Amino acid sequence: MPFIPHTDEDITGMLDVIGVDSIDALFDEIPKELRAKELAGVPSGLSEMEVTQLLQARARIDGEPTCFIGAGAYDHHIPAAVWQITTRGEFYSAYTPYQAEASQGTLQVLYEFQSMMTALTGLDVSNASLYDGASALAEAVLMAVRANRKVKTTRVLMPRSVHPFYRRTVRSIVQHQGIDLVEVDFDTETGQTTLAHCETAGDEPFAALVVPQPNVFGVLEDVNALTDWAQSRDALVIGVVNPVALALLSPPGDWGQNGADIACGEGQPLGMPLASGGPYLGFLCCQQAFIRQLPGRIAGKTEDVDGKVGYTLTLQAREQHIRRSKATSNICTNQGLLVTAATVHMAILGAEGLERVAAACLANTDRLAQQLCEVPGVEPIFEAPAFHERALRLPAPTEDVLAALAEQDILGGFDLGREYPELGCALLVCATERRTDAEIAAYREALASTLAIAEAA
Amino acid sequence: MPFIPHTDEDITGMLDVIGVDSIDALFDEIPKELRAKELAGVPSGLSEMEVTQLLQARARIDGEPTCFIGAGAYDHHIPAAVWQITTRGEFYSAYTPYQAEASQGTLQVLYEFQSMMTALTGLDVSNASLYDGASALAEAVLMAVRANRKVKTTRVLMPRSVHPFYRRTVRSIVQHQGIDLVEVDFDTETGQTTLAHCETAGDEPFAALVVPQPNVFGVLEDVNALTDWAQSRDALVIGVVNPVALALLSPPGDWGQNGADIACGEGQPLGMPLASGGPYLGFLCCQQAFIRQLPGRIAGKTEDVDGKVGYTLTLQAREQHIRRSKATSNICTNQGLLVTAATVHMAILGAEGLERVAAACLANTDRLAQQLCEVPGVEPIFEAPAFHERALRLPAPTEDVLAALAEQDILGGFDLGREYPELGCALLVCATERRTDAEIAAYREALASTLAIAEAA
Amino acid sequence: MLIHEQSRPGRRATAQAPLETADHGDLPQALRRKQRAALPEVSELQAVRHYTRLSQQNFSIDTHFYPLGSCTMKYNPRACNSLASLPGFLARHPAAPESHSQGIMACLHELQDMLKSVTGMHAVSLAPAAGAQGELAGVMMIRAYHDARGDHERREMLVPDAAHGTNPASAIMAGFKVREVPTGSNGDVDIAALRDAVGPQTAGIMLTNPSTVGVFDRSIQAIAKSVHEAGGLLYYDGANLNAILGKVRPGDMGFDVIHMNLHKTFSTPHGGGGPGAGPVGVSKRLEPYLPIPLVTQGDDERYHWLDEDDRPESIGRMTAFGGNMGILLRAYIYARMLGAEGMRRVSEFATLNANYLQARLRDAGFQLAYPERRASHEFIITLKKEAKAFDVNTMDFAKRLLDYGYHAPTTYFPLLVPECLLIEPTETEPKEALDGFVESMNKIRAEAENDPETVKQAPHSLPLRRLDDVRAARQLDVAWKPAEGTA
Amino acid sequence: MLIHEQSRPGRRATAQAPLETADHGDLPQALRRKQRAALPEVSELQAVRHYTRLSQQNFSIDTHFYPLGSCTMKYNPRACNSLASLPGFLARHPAAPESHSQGIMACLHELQDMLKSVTGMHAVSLAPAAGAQGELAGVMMIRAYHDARGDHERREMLVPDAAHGTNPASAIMAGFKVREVPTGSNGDVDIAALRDAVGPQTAGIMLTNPSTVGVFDRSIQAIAKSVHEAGGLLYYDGANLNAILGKVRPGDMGFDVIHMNLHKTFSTPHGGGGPGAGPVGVSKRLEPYLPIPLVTQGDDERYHWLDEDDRPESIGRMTAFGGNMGILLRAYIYARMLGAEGMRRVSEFATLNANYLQARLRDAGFQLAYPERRASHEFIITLKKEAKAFDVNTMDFAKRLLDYGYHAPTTYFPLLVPECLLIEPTETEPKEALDGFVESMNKIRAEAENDPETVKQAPHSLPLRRLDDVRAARQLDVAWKPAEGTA
Repeated sequence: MPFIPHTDEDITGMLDVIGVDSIDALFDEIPKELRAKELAGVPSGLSEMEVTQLLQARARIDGEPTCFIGAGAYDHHIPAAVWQITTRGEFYSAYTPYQAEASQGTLQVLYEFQSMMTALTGLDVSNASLYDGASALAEAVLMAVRANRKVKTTRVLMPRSVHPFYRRTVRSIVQHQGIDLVEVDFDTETGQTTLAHCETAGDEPFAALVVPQPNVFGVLEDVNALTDWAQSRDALVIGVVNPVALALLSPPGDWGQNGADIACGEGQPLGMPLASGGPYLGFLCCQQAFIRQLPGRIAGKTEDVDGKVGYTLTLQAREQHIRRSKATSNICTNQGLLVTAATVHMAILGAEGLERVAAACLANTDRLAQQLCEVPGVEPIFEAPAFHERALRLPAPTEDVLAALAEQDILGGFDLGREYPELGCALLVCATERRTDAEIAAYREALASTLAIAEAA
Repeated sequence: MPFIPHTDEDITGMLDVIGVDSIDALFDEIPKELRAKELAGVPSGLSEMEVTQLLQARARIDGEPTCFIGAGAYDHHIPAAVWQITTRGEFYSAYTPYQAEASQGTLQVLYEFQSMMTALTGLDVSNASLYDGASALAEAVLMAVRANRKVKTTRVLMPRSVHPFYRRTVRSIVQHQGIDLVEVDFDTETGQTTLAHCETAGDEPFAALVVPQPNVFGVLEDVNALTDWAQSRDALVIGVVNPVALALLSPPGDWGQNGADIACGEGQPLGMPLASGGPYLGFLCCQQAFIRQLPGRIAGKTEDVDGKVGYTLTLQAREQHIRRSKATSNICTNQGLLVTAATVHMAILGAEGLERVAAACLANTDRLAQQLCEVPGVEPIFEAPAFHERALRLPAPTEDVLAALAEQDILGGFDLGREYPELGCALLVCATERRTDAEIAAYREALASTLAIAEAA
Repeated sequence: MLIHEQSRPGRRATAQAPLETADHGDLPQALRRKQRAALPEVSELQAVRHYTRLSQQNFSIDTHFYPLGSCTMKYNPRACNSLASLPGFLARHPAAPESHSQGIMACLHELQDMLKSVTGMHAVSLAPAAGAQGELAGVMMIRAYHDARGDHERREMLVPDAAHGTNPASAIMAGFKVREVPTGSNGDVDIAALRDAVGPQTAGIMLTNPSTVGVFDRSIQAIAKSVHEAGGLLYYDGANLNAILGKVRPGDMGFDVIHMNLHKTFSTPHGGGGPGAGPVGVSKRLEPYLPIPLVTQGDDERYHWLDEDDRPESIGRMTAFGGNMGILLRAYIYARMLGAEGMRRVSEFATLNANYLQARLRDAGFQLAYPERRASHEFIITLKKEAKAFDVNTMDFAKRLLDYGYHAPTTYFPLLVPECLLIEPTETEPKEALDGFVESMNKIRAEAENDPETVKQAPHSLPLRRLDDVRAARQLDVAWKPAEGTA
Repeated sequence: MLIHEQSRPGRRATAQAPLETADHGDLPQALRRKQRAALPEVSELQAVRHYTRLSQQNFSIDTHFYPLGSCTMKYNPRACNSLASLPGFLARHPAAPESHSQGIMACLHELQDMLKSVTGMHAVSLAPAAGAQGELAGVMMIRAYHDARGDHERREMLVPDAAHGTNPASAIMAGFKVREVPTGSNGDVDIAALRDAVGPQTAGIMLTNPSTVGVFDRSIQAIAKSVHEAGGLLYYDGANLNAILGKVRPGDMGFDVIHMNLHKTFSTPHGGGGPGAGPVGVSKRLEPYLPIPLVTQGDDERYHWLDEDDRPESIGRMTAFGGNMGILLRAYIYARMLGAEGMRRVSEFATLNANYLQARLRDAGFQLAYPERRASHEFIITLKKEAKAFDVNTMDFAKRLLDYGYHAPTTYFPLLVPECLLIEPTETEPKEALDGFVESMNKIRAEAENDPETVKQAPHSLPLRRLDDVRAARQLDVAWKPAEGTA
């Protein structure tokens, strides 16, 4: 019996102690008519060897394409040590550290993670993670509405330059909380959200402005101006940031005169494999003043009865298992295992390592964009400075071009036109530090021949 | 500086304490003219990312052929837990347990391994491993000559049905110890080493007879008769055994009237990947009487000052670091990491699991041989019962057939004819429990078409 | 010591970053970081050593019996980890085209099918990232259903008082009011109170069955009838699915929506508190509202994603990229190794272990919360008696258990049972572990009687003694900061 | 508790074996096993839990500073492990054809080249499975060389008294007689004694330089001249190669043969005592005798094996399949990450750490064995003084260090220095680890003076206290056996 240790002798002895004849008798309180007959949709069990062969075949058939897609998930190098440590049984198979004395490993990792995230974002406090960047933004929006004591409104300004999947996730999660998400357009020349666009949201007060940095196009927003503008109108500022980019870019805590109030984002670039989209981790940081509105778990430092330093979950009174329907959020778990990976990743790379990674991504994407734009008909869409993504305009339908590239095992980018029809045939490309010159050249060549064929057709 | 933690401040401070100006000054006792200039053959360092890309490419170019080669290394399923545990830092990066109190993990693993190997071989004691099966046989031969008190001779009977690589390794290692390795031929009908063949070694006494089970052809020797015959002539018997086969086959301790005296073999089938040939592990077991002649490390049970059970290296007086030129062997290390893998592997599979693996290999190889022999011109070479290898005769040169199969990503077996020219175009095939019916059928088909082409040519 | 405290300015012993810093001179000064973030500067060895040693300070399934009620801490098969980590799976970008995704989509599609079968539901979405998100998705679908019918007055969600805190919290997130339904003294929902509670305002009820008090609610059919007749829907909290896997199906009990906690029933890693995965299953009438993306198989046998365009009535997207694929893969692998027969064994042996442990503790004189009931895969004992007699409370027992090498059961939950331990041994523990636990409980009770201070001051054998939670909350310190002027 | 003691008859909770037992009825009864082997019968969880907990009872580099002299316990980069474990490498059968081996052969060929370059030798074989086997191969080549010249009288191998025990043992295995050469009081070989020892019977000399007493032998050129002039060859024991990597090359010092311990200098895992890998390098005149197989590159840029047929004068095959490929791969990966500049840094910082630690201990009043010498990558202190004054010996110091969280240095080796500790910090340890070690040594000396029993009874903080080695040898118990009549 896979995974079940009971011998016949064990079973007999245990049933004796319970005082029943059979295991089946233990289910005698369940109405007979409800008992399941068979599980038609579930095949018979496989041995570990058989399932290994099956999964190896499944993992193989999708090939090993070269990835130039970013759009919220980035193909970074992950130090080998990161997952060798993270998958140690003591991290992998432990649960939420309810018994702090028996969970100091996990608790200290959470505290160190929080410390690292506050260092990266320049804010005072961090929670111990949420599901992913998009759902973290949803929680940030809810939090901002709760936390803003100056204006009582549920309006939140949401630039269209925020990743469309993030905006949809926010909408799904907050839709029944009466939040009014006001979309703000972007400048089609620069790709930036300007103050002028913000002003179109009207004079009514709003609780918060969301500021993506970089935005979905890779373009850098004028975060200082946006922050000052929103705060001058008594709104909070929620930064949506890429943690690797923060190695080079001004942290939310430094934006404008007073810094952003809240920052959130996707932790995947900090040591998580692409893995089809998850599990990743969302992070959420804020100024000290808002800590009691911060959802999710928080580890805090304390002492034991002998005065030795230790760590424990704290401020649990905000959480659903204590506060139930009055909790700051319904969220129960954090992404402990991914937090562990991110913490080890940041410890190994350090600030300088992250900076090198960021600079390499920037340089590679610059080179990629430059080379692709040498292909006739391909041109950059936006002018403003950008981080490690570039929006390009193609002379043929993006979908067709991507399909043709995929046949050559090149994943050419993210189809922006589907989400932003006003941009026409638009493609978002990214080259992380892992993309080599040869791969970039191969992409250029494949794109040139694909477009040549398209033109000829 | 990869792997080196020194900051500039550290370096300055440390040099100050030492009282020199530069690191280079620390090498001032080395004659100037000897100082190396440059390392012309060593390229510049790569980042972990770069070396990852390089090695991934190298690992990829050799393809994923289907393996029907056995011949001493077997493609078994290894439970996922085995290497996840074995590569835990505390096992992976510990050294020889010289400080027993700080090495109970490794020491208890060694003791458990020894216990498992004695259970499998039916002998009293086991060492904590040697390099591989072939070098273990060399040590067994030396040990037998030392241990045999009844006859003082350095003659050892070595059947030709012992794996040729083993025989060569033994010859390399013992060549300067005055050992006389007397080859014993095999019956070309059955593939077995018969008593009649043994008798051809003449009447002179010999110190030991080596008995492979199964032998290199997969054929089962009449171990009981061989053991009794040799022991009746005051020789010791050294079994060379496959540990997975021992799940089904009579263990050396049960051979003949009194059991074999020594057993050795290759531990690779107990959880080690094929990995191009190593690292594997050699095991060496013997009757209690010979323990002081056993080379290699041995862990023993003992107590601490409070009477708590613990483990420690024992009988170190046999070893080179104590006994120097009078040691039982020059061997220093064991194969600790592989011992750990083998121990976890055996613990997870248990005797019944190993038995199932053995039975599946037997059945698969039977099926493979049967199907291949349906191809015109292919026939079994030997009649005797066999374990999980079969020698087949081909109607075309083995080397050419194997090359043609390799082009179809099938590794068709081991070319026996190279080592045993008297067998003609001979091929040794093996199908472990991992080979599927579809793979076996594909081999049959590929062989049929290959031979058809050969015939047509 | 924190990793930060091992940091030295300028230390960098890593091969992990690019060997040189590429030019990034074009970045506008105003948008650049002024000062490097105060991340630790350590060598690779220091990081490896630090986190290896930290890990050793955890209890975990791989090291300890961990009978944490309601959390299903069972063995996480190592094969699930290694196979979900095959390079082909790890390297796939979430926006990769279907042409390069057929392998993983096949796994996801089969997982959807297996989960449908084992829950008796009509359709399944794998999108929610965790149990609580599955709950939210579930109640949002209930709301979407009523709203689509123009039934806008159904704004009340019934929740038993024994429920997980996530239930009321999720209901609130979906815009419902929460109304508590009491639990009867036999552990079943108070059906009379329920009948009083239902009405035209009832959107539905959120139930766990077996419930968090560790018993199977025998009146489930009456509950379903009552709620359905009132026009409400039944929501099944899958937290306790391990207890009935393959034995009873929520769909057959009359539930309209279910979420599953894959890190419980399908043994994906608990990971120190996550990640989870919280697929939802629904009856036919709720199918249009399932969160996206979903995987479907076309007539050409190829797999396709269903997204917003295909499912316009969907409650939408729960995370940016559609779910915790790595966790779903692990659950898939586990499910394939179990097979139908293995799933049934899960609930059988989880129930056997719980009932055995319950009987042994009862025989040892501990008071069961529901002594006349069968245990499901978990059960409750109350230490009220011991607390009163020896002035030693449940938390003291829990901390002392750590000294004996057992992780404590869940304490003080469910809230309605005083001084309670909710104990869930799971099916993967051998009898010896259960016997050892009983022995330790007996010893602790004897200590409580004869030497209560030892129990009240436990733990004694761990790296730290009892931690001060109050201090943590009062003198908040939730992040290390560099000393002034250093970073 | 042993895994065997957790076994229960018939327990088998594994998915790891085939689900059914295939028919094997054709096996002759007389050759079949009568009774199942007494292997443990446990569940997968029990095995995982048992070995995870066992592992935690080890000191290791990943958890502790481990200054074990002569063993070069430095950080084993994790990338080496994961890359050598890529499926393509693990799945390759040793007898796979060259057509399916070009990837790994490229790595091996480049490793041969790098090792040639860094040692200054003419050719390298990767075949020996460990350092001791490399030694054996090395001395066998010396013998083969003399024999090929008909120089059959050269049967004496010179070995310094400070040498590793493997040196004389290997020389004996190769059929030589061993003659010891004394070490001078300054740590260098007594050159006068050496000149007396050489002669027509001299096959060669086995040397480590820097030697096991932790100093670089300044008269190496004189030694080489003396031995060569007598017709002998020089063998270099690579145990201490880490001390001079990229700084001085054995080939340039005049050595004819060298073995390397890849688990030392090239940071492959120590693994609880192995596996090692012991490549050998030789000067041109010894090339024909290198153990096979070797990798060569053809004009077609493809790689080929050289075996017995290609190298008829080879000393032969050292293992069945030609070496510990997985270890060679790890060393290759490490070497590529280091590069030429990184190799030089290895010896520089190993030497810096050793000299710093030596200076600090000297300043703290500990007695150096060779106070007037530079340390190489290791050095010796003698506790003679302390042993006499406090009746506390070196082993007591060693055991007490464990309590302070440091693995003990090598004790009582080399044999010629009384009460000695051979201390090798390696280049991967930060200054703080060295400072902490000094502080602990100071504390232990103070304890030895004021409270000697604490030191003599150490360790106190580990799972076990001091173990009885004598009992282990006298009441030999080297394998668990089932109770009579049970298995």
